[in-house]
Amino acid sequence: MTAEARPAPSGSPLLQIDNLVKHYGARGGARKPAIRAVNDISLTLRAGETLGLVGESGCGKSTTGRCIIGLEQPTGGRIVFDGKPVVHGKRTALTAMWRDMQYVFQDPFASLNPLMTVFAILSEPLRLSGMSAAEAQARVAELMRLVGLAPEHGNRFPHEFSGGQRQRIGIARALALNPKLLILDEPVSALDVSIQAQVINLLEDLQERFGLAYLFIAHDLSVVSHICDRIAVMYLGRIVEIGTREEIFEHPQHPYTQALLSAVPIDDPDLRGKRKRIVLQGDPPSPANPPSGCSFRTRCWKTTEVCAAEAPALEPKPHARQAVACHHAGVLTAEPA
Amino acid sequence: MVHENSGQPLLSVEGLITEFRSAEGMVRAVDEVSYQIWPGETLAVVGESGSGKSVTAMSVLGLIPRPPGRIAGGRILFEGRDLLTVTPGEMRAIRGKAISMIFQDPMTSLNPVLTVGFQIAEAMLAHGDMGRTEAAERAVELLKTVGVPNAPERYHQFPHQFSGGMRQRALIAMAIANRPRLVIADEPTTALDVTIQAQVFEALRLAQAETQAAMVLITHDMGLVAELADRVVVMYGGRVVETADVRTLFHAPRHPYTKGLLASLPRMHERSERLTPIPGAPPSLVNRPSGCAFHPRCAHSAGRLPCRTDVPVMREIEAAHWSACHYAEELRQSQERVEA
Amino acid sequence: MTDHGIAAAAGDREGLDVKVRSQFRLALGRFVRHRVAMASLVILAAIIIVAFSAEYVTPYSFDGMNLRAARLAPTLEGGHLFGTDKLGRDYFTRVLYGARTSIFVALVVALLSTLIGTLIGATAGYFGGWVDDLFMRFTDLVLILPGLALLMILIAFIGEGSPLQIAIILSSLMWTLIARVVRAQVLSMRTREFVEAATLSGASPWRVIWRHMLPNMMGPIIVNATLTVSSAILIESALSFIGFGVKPPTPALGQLISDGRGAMQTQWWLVTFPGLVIIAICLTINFIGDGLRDALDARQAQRN
Amino acid sequence: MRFVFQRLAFSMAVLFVATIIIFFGISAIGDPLGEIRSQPGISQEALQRLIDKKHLDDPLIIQYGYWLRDLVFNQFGTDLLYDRPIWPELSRALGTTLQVVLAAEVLAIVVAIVIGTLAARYQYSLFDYGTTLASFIGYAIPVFWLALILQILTVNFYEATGIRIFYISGLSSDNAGSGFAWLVDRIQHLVLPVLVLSIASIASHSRYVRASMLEVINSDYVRTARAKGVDERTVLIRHSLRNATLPLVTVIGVSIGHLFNGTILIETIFSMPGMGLYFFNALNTRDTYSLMAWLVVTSAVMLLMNLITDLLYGVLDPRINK
Repeated sequence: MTAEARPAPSGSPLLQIDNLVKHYGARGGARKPAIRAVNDISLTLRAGETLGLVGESGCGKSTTGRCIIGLEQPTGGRIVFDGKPVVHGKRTALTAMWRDMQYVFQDPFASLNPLMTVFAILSEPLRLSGMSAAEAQARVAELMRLVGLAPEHGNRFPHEFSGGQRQRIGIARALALNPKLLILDEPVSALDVSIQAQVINLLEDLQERFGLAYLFIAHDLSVVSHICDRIAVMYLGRIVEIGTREEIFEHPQHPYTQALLSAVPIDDPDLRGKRKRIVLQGDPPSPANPPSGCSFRTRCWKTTEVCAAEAPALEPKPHARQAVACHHAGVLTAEPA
Repeated sequence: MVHENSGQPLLSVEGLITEFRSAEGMVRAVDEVSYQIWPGETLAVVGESGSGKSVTAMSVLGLIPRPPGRIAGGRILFEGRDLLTVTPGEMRAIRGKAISMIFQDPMTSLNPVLTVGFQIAEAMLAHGDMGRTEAAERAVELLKTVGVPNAPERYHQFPHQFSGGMRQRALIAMAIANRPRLVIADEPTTALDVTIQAQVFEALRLAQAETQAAMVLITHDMGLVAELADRVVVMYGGRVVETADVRTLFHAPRHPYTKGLLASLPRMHERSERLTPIPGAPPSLVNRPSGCAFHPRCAHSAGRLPCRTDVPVMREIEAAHWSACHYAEELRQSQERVEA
Repeated sequence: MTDHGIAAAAGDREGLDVKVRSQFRLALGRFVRHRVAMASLVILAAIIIVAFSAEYVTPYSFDGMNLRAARLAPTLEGGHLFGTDKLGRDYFTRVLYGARTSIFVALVVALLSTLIGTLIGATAGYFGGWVDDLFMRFTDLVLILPGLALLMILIAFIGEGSPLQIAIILSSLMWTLIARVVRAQVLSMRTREFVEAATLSGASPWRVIWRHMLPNMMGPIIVNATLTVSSAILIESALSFIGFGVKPPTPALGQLISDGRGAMQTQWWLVTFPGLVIIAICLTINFIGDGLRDALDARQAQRN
Repeated sequence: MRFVFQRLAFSMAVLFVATIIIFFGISAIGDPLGEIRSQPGISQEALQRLIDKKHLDDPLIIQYGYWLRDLVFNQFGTDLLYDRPIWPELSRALGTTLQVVLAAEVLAIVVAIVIGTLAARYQYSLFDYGTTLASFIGYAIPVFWLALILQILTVNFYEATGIRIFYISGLSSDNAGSGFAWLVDRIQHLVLPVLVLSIASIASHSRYVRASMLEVINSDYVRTARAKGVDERTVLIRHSLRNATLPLVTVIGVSIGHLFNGTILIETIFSMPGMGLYFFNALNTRDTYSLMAWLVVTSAVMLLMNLITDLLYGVLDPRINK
């Protein structure tokens, strides 16, 4: 199954995010500077599409996902889902939205209540949505089959399942009410490598079958390149580059994207020493104290004066189709200093 | 082949058995594991969680907590001497001097109340070769070697003032302080971000170049193996299932687990096609399947009795390529078909 | 979807020999294996049964005087196991009735403070805001003013009372321990993924607390309730020792020790036995609490 | 420093609110003069003098105002019944109690570190099991009972042998002498109360040290130390001891609070003229003004102790930003 075979995305976006901002500890009078976890992010996601959100730890990708679904209250910005603006802080409105937008958590050992059976876990959203006990029972069996678990195991507790099976349960719970959008927060990074492919395949099958849209949050670029149609690269709370998989992986324009891609070890010993490797200097700055101008300039080999003076806008460049937030965007030519 | 694997191996693990006491009784984490490493080479030990790769390394340095752990059998020959029979004092003299170790989690592997510099210098002081000032000077040099900027100031700082990548560099500096002949790196970059991982690889490469030490690289990341290793040992369920040099292993694996693992990995620059997962989950230590531990997940075993009843032994399928599969010969064909 | 069938089959194979066991059964198994805790449970049960059926256990009444049998030392065959006091009252009987009072007070305190503490701790932890502020400030107050002194002031000005009244007064301060434990648990559990998942499933805050959080913190609650029993016994006996406990003539262990103090040089048993009974009760309870802690430890109950 | 100042200011506010609650509480519940009225032969004029002196006819809020004025400007003013100045006696009592409490806490810390460290180092040994059992018993013993038992044993020993090792009451002998002899006499008086008072703290502190020591011994950084060839003695002393005992600092404040509780019992039993006995007497005579003074001083000491331990922790742990 290739990306082309997927239902063609069309019409108005399912999810639209404008200028999302999330600052922590920003209350007045505090001595500590606010942590700027998410800084002015705009995204759109069409029905049936998979958008990857990649970046290193602390770049704000999970916070973005949590703000969208309402687990965190954004500091600013606007989120429109399925034609309706998302009103944070109003439980009834959020509950209604959660029928159509669900979340899959990273850690399958922490995301299931250890004292509830699988049946109880899966039937909770059904019963709370007003479904009768008999209907719920049938639906739970259906859900378990859907994710490749035997319905007879519904009376078992989470600790009796392996990590991969638990993640299937988490996916089944998210699917319970037939959502349109799943936010997948590092759904495979806590799993053993030989299990990851099972879960990735399952996610692809489900998407094909139900026309789901995915917001796929991850740090593992190979997984992202496999499953995503479009990819947004985040650095220090901002999107630095956004485009299709081909654009990002074959023709990266932002120095950070280039560095990120080149840092991934390739599992082919024949390529050893033949690839250009960019080793960035230093660590990412603290989101509590980001540098002026372009936030990547402290580690970038292309930095000039303009980078410190002016934050680059995320916009399409003449020579590339994707949007890049860099004053010196361009394909990687020379070996970085 | 990078190395002529002749002459005496630097380290030879032979039939090592390490067990842990648990609520369910004695659990065998390492089950008759054998591998060799020759001077100067980089040997990758690959496996998933619970495969016994880390426990083997901890056994080498005598760092298995006892109780609940114990080494129930085998030999660990280092330069001809069995490390399982040396006195605690002799073991201490070897640790950090001839063999040193880099651990997985840089955030917790440094003592929070001692300065980083002192902790590096201590590695030298513990072996009594030099005085305090000399050790301190060399510690600063080592910090420079592994790429820590402002090393003289950094010497006096505490671990919490270091980022994760910097801490891992400090741990590398500590490991090479006494110019060991063998460095064991246990998932040295797993806890770090990709761009920081790349920095730490560089530090590791420089460190190895500086000391000419042999390295055991324990990891689950096949990409890292492809980039760094000379030879590879694949572990599954507490046993070694395949050993080969790195190219042979990637291009012509002779064990269904290795083959399945390589096939299941998503690849960055390839067109996205359906992944080929290994079904099931890795075995728990408590409930290891009979016969070949991999047989419940193995496409090749389907219905074959020996897989369920007999534990396969390591066989040399071709020169310097060992596999523990009853049907290793069949894999060659299928591999060629894929390549064709 | 054929490949799902394969995955399901693999799942089956893996789970074949796993018995369905709930967390509660696992915990019970661990507790029963804890030998010291089991022995303590038996001893404590024996003490409680004997104390609460004192009427049938001893032939003497609590205040039956017999001046001819005054100041008798303890003997096994003489019928006065713990001797007699200066009025010839059987001391074993008096200690039994005293223990009954102490245990009653302690159990009520544990029950009340667990209820109040859980309610306040869960509310403060989940909703934060002014409930949390109020609770935290009250806790600060109890921490900077010695609790025993506060209790004495309360009792002095409200007046000595029945065991139930004393229990209520003790509970008015002792709920803070459980409340702190519950609050901390709720705070840490609020960001646990399964709790967030429950919220996303449409569960109301009340349902999240009641169905998802509380069952998962029963371990610490039960352990601390157990420990509250033993500290309540110690505090109650200390209060009645210095004359701020239950109102005489209701017997209490601390009161017996206090009364026996004047003659302790010659009649050692008057001080010794009530004290040993207090120790026996508290020691067994603490061992049980320790066993429960091991049995309910979530870290052990997780994987495997 | 700013942090310290904020803490201090906040604690003062808590204390201020506490005094209001307690003053109103006590005054509302009981008749402050009840004790005196019940005394036979008390004249109406004497009673009226007391009422005038303490403004007992005025509304409570005014009374509280006068009390506050006395607190700030007159060192707590005078007590209710006998019109004696409060501060001289209270400060003497505080001195006595601080000796006992601090001695008990220091003893508890030292003993606990030794026991806890050895028990963790030799986990599952006879010593470990023995000290664990002992600490469980330590938790379960009522302090007042232990005090009485030790008194019985001391007296019996004295009667049997004629040798006086410890005294069972008071703070000093009348003929204590001076210099070294005075010190020995003081120690002979202090040993029993300090020992009794510290039992529970020894028990809880040693469990605490053992637990954190076990955690440290199994930590990654101790493994790192071993892996570089550091010998076991250095591992224990340099790499474990400080890390394991550091958290103990955080519980000292609360622990001292418990010890103050204990002094109410201990000082009554050992007839020591300290804060505990002072409180006991004030409460028994229902002397609101002595009680309030006691509460303020005790809380102030408690706040100070907590502050000191916080600062101490900041000094000892390099992770705390200064």
